Amino acid sequence: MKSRFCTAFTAVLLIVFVMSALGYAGPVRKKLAIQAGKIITIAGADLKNGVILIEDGIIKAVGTDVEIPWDTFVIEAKDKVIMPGFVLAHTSSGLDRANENVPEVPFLSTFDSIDPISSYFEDSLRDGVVAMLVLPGNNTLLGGTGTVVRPHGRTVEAMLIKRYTGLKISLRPTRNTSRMGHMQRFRRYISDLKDYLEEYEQRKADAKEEKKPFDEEIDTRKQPMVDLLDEKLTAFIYCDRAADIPKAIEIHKTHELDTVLVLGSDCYKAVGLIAKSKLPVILPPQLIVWETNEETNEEEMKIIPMIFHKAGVKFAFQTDTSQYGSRYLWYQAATAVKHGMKRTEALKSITLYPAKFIGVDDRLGSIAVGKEATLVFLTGDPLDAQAWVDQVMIAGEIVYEKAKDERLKKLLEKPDEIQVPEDTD
Amino acid sequence: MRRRIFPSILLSLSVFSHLVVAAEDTQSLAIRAGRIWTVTDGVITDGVIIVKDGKIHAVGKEPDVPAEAKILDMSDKDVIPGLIDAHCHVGLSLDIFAEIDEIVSAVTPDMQILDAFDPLAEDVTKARSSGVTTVMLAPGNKNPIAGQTAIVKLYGNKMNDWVLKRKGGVKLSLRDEALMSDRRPTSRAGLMALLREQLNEGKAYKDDEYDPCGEVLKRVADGNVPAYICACTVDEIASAVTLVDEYGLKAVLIGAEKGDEIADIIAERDIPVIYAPLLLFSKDKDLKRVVKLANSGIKLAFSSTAPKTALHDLRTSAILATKYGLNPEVAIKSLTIHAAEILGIADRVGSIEKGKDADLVILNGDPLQLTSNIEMVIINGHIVYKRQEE
Amino acid sequence: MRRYAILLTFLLLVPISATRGQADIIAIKAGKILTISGDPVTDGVILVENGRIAEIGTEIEVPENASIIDASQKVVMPGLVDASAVPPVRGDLNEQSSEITPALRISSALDPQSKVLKRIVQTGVTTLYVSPGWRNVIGGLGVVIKPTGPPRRTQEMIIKDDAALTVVMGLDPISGNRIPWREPPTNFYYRRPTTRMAIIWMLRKSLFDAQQYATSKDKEDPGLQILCSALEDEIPIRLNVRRAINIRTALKLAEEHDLKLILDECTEGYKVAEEIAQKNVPVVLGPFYYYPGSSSQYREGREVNWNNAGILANAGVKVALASGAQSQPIDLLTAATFAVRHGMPRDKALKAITMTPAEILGIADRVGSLEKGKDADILILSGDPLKVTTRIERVILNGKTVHKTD
Amino acid sequence: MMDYKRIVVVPSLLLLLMFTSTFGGQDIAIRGGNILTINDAPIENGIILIKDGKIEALGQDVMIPADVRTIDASNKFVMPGLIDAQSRLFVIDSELRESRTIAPELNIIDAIDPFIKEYREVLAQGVTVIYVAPGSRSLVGGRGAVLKLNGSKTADKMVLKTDVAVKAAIGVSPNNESSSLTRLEHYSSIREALLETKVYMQRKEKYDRELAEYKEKKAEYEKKDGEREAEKKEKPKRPAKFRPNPTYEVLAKVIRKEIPLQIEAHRVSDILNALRLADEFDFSLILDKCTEGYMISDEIARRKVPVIVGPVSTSFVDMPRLEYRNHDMRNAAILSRRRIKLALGVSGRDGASSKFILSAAAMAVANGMDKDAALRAITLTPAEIFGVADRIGSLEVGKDADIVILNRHPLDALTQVKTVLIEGKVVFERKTEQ
Repeated sequence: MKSRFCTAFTAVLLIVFVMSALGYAGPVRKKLAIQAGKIITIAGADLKNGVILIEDGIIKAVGTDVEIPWDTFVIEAKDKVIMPGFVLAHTSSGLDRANENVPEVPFLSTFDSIDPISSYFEDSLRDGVVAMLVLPGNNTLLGGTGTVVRPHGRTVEAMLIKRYTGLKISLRPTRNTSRMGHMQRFRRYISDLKDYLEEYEQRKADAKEEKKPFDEEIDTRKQPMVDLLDEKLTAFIYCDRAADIPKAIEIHKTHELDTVLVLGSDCYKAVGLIAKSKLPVILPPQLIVWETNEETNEEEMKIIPMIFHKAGVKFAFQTDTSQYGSRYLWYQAATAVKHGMKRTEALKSITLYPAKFIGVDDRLGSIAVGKEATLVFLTGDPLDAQAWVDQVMIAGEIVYEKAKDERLKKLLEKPDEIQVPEDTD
Repeated sequence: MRRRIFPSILLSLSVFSHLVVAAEDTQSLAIRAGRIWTVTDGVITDGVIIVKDGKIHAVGKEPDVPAEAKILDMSDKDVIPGLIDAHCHVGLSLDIFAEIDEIVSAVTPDMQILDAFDPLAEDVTKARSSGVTTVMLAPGNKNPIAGQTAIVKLYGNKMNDWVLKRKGGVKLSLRDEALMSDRRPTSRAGLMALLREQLNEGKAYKDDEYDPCGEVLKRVADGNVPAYICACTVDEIASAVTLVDEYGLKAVLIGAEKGDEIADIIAERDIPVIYAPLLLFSKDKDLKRVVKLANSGIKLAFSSTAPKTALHDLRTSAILATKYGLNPEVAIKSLTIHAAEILGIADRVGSIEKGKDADLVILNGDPLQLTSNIEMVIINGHIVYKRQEE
Repeated sequence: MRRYAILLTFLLLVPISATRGQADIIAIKAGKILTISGDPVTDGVILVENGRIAEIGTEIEVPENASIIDASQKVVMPGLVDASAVPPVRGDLNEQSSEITPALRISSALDPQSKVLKRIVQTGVTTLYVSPGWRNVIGGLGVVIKPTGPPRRTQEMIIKDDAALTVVMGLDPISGNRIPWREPPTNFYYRRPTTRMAIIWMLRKSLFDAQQYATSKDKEDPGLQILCSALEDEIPIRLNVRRAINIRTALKLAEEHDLKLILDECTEGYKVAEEIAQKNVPVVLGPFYYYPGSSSQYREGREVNWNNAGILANAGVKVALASGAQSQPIDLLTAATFAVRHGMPRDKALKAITMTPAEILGIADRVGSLEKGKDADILILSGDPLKVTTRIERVILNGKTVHKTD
Repeated sequence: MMDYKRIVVVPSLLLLLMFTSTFGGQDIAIRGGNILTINDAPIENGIILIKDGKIEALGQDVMIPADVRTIDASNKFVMPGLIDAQSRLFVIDSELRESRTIAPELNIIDAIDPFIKEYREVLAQGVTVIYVAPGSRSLVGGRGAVLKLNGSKTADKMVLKTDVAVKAAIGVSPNNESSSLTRLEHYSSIREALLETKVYMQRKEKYDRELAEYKEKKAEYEKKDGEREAEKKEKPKRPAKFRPNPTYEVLAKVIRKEIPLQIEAHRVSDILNALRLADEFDFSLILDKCTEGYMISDEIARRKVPVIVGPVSTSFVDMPRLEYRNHDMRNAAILSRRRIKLALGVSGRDGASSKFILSAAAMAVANGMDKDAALRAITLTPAEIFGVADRIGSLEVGKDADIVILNRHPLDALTQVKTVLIEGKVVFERKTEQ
């Protein structure tokens, strides 16, 4: 009896603590129901006039004929379209510096580098992104491990969804190194690592033999690579050009890694190899590239998502903040749909698939019973440029409202009249 | 004008007086050849060429052979006229690229390339074994208005034997090389503005106040002197054509690598082309371009642009072109008579005809075969090269 | 001379299109026609003859020999007009050797084989304005071209030469200039302007020189001649400005010299929208969308408003949206789509990529809307042009299909 | 017009499909050609029978089985696929820039970009095999590989042989500057590396010995351990771990003559330095470029060193660099007459230049090389030098069916490659006249 009380008490305390850590002062209701005009579930068919029941931030029921219990707080969203929040499978923004200038630094973690007050996160939330894997940049051979965060919270701990996720391997040679030298460096690292592990095991065996205690731990600087080889970490292999694809696949096969390919804009040429390897793929932010046809001398538009879609490859989109439309995940999906991709597949590529690639699909990526209630409320169809993200809900809690977005207001509305001094001459 | 030429003649003469003629000097030659490629009048099999006083005295199956003539028996060999390299930089010193571009000023029409030519240079001697007997020397591409070209032979006793034309024309460059970051012009539009400005000045030039640049520019702008315009890409060639239209220049295109794309426009205006060396290219697409250019009715000459490619590979350019579809007859004419016509020296060289200079090349096979070897080269009736077995 | 050249081009073009045109009359059966100049037409027909629109409307008899393009499920609109496009020019756009280069004609540097042209036509642009670079205070003359077909001579692409004189009041002309500090100036980069005030001083001085020249004319100077025609309003001035303070200066200068002005880029135009409207000065917006907080593309004009186009248009300013000559280009339909997202009225956004730029460039008699007698520059779209998911299926330029998706 | 095109295009596509699916790798007979076998006398009006990608039979009186696809080569010339021994195909120069000077452990395979399309044009000129090596920026630049132009999208599947040779360069200056000091430095740096390798090899040998000893002792110790627990002898100590060094591992192979050292040297002094190194360390040497080799042909001939000569003409290279100052087009002819094993390379401006290999051979002939020797220098000899003569280089029973069919003699300027086979598959067929 007492212990039960104790647990309940600690649970309440914990909730209070977590809530305060999240830094959101608004009331958190245990039981919620959303009456939506349209629900894009991703998991199944779209629902018109559906209801989502939420308890403790977890979806309890979804459907058109769901009964709403009496003690539930109802959110009216009959003029809105509701869908799972967007997931970004690969970004190096929001970091102080994305790349270390030493080529082999697998022991670094973006967790230590994420800048919570970077406007990048604020913008991402505004654009409907609810989870993102922040990885080191593409300029280091073994760049370090990544962190899955939600773009909401004042400290990295508050933003954290999953630590120690994915390790970046970049096959693009660094300056003053040839492509041969770059690959050689990778092989050298692996063989040195294996030597080290062998010696380590030897020492362990020796200690056991001599019945001495053995408390030496694996070098923390090497730990991530060891975990990578043990498939405890996913390798995010960045391929700069198509010629890197066979190498990435070879690395994947020889070391039996859990691999996701991060592609450069040239890699579409190796689509056959990628399709055959059945590896998950993250497309480059630039979805359309131009290629000169050698014979006709014409400029041909290559639509990268279509090339991969036709080959049956499952992929996730990336964004580029410096670009015009491609800073939005929905715009990326809409571009693919424009050129013939199936709508449902395109929507999955910005929700469920990226969630799967970064290992959070048990919580995010679709609207289904048991998943986290992390949703975006849109004023229209997600692929229409005239639709806005009206609200964002993370785990049952509204964290963004367009109506209260002062920054957006400043960006869109006419400023107050400025007093101009009279010209006297 | 004349008083300006005089000192340079003196200078040149002093150089030539040191020239030691190594080759044997004969007054008359009778060359019995297996095949004579007259170029202008078909191929004569088993014919004879009579050379007298450095000129071709007679060509035919059985002309009268003078008693004093030395007989060369080449009855299993082919004889062609000396080849003409319509654009190159031989005899200008080893560190060539310092010698051909006066880059301090962008406009140097009064510079003469002949003033930098060294007839005793090693590469001139070597060049004779290539079968090339006449070359057009030109300044480089780094000045929009680079200077005056010269047409010279690669051998001679006297000054007059060497120089066919002291002032062959003015070379203009529309290449990117003519743009520099710290000299006017820096942009393509600026380059065109500069050329227009200069040509306008040339048109407006009056004789009352002597200006060497102005005088040359006037002759170019009036179309009295050929303008050799170096232009390779389509936009460069299009700009060149614009200038030709606006000012009525007497133009010859140098390079014209992508000229085939607007071949009809070039052909319409009868602008001849001195084509870039084919060995500069490696893609089939580029190697085929010259064929389309020739098929559009444009008069072609080849160039080695030595030392960019070797002078020996002037012939290789023509042979490669035939491999990619150029008519062999056009190929051999482009190496000889067409080049002579473009450079305005067809009265002296370019074919084996009575009265022309005795510039002859003797090969051991078809001139349009890479495997054929040059056995002997005769310039102005002098045997200047003879192949030796090592 | 140049006028004749253009005329000659026309004369050359007409017989070519005429001989070809007689054989083929094209009839486009359209589900919806956005004429831009008038109301949309549903289930209409456009007849194209000799590269021009011969007939447009709902009840039109289609000649028997006409080849028919079936677009009955599609939306048809005029080809887009880009009032400030990426120049199809190789190398440096700026003549760096002097700050004042009015005699520079970008038309003489056009590369007919440029990939830019082949690409831009696939994004629906059928007419574009090309300007010299922005590194000079007075940069030179721009040109309006059509991206016609395979590599031809540039003259054949030009539809209006000497279309405007590029003048820059932004900070670009300063970049690269140096102050002779302790050592004597070694090249032409040691020069004015190195400050904003010097830029405007140089501009004023040039205008003064031109006025002097107009009265005396002792020695012919092509540069000053062009400035004179700008002063006489024969050539409009395309003035690149970003900050509000500069826009005010520009308006004042225009008033002083009675100049015909077009404002370029105009990043902070929204702050002085009324003043611009009052002076009746049209505006060509470059990449109006620029995110504060991301790495800066410009040193100036950081205070961006996403709805710049909407605010200006609502104030009554004639606004054209352009792909942005000097920075990361965007395609025009996307630009209009986002302008509407950020608050620009729909009809004004569509006009801002067709008719308005045509008017600003002075070629509204030929392009910019679907009307009888105008050039047959037509786009066939899979749906509403202002949707991201809509695709351009066919681009017709001068009555010829130049791009088609399958 | 459109329809007409489609009518033509579709069946030809189908045909192409049929070719690749039904005939690919199947048995093929080539009939009626003038077969230049290279290793033997030419066979007039001969027949080649191909089975499973290999040459099954060859001669005038070979029976052609009934169900075999026959290629008619009457009035044509049939010869083995050509080899460019100095190719730059499939590599991008900027990606070969390595800051380290001694880097033999690098492998050119890592720099191969199989997506470069230019190989098709090279293949269309009859080149079926190329040798690519790292550039001359580093003194010891890495290992080269022999590749087949079989259109594969991964480098591994193109490889005929890797670790063919370790590429080194003496006296080649990247900035076209040359002084005797740098030349000396090049030579002594390579020599130093080889000397260090010898020390390394000794150390490794010592370690191996110690390890073996240790294992022996340990086994003994453990045996004793089982017998008498009380009388524990001192436990043997494991020797300190020896870390293999990849740089020296590769150079050790050179010293053990497992991999030849290919040295690029242009001028007489550099060539002599290369020969001196080979004398001192007794490795198998391949001389590359060898521009001034004709001046000291006797020295080279005496040591029986194979040579890869190229470019035949300086026009093939971008700038007439200082190294080519005494370039002579008769170089190949003079060296081949000294019975030096000689291969010709194009050594051109870029990857596509490899297509000029026949032109290069023809130029060598014009400058005095024997016709047969020239053809051998672009087929069998390079195969021998690179150690792949058991697979390619000549038309012999049992070798790969890499075959080129031409309409004229290969050294004729107007010759056109009609058909190219790689391992019995038709990989190129010319439809129209060029």
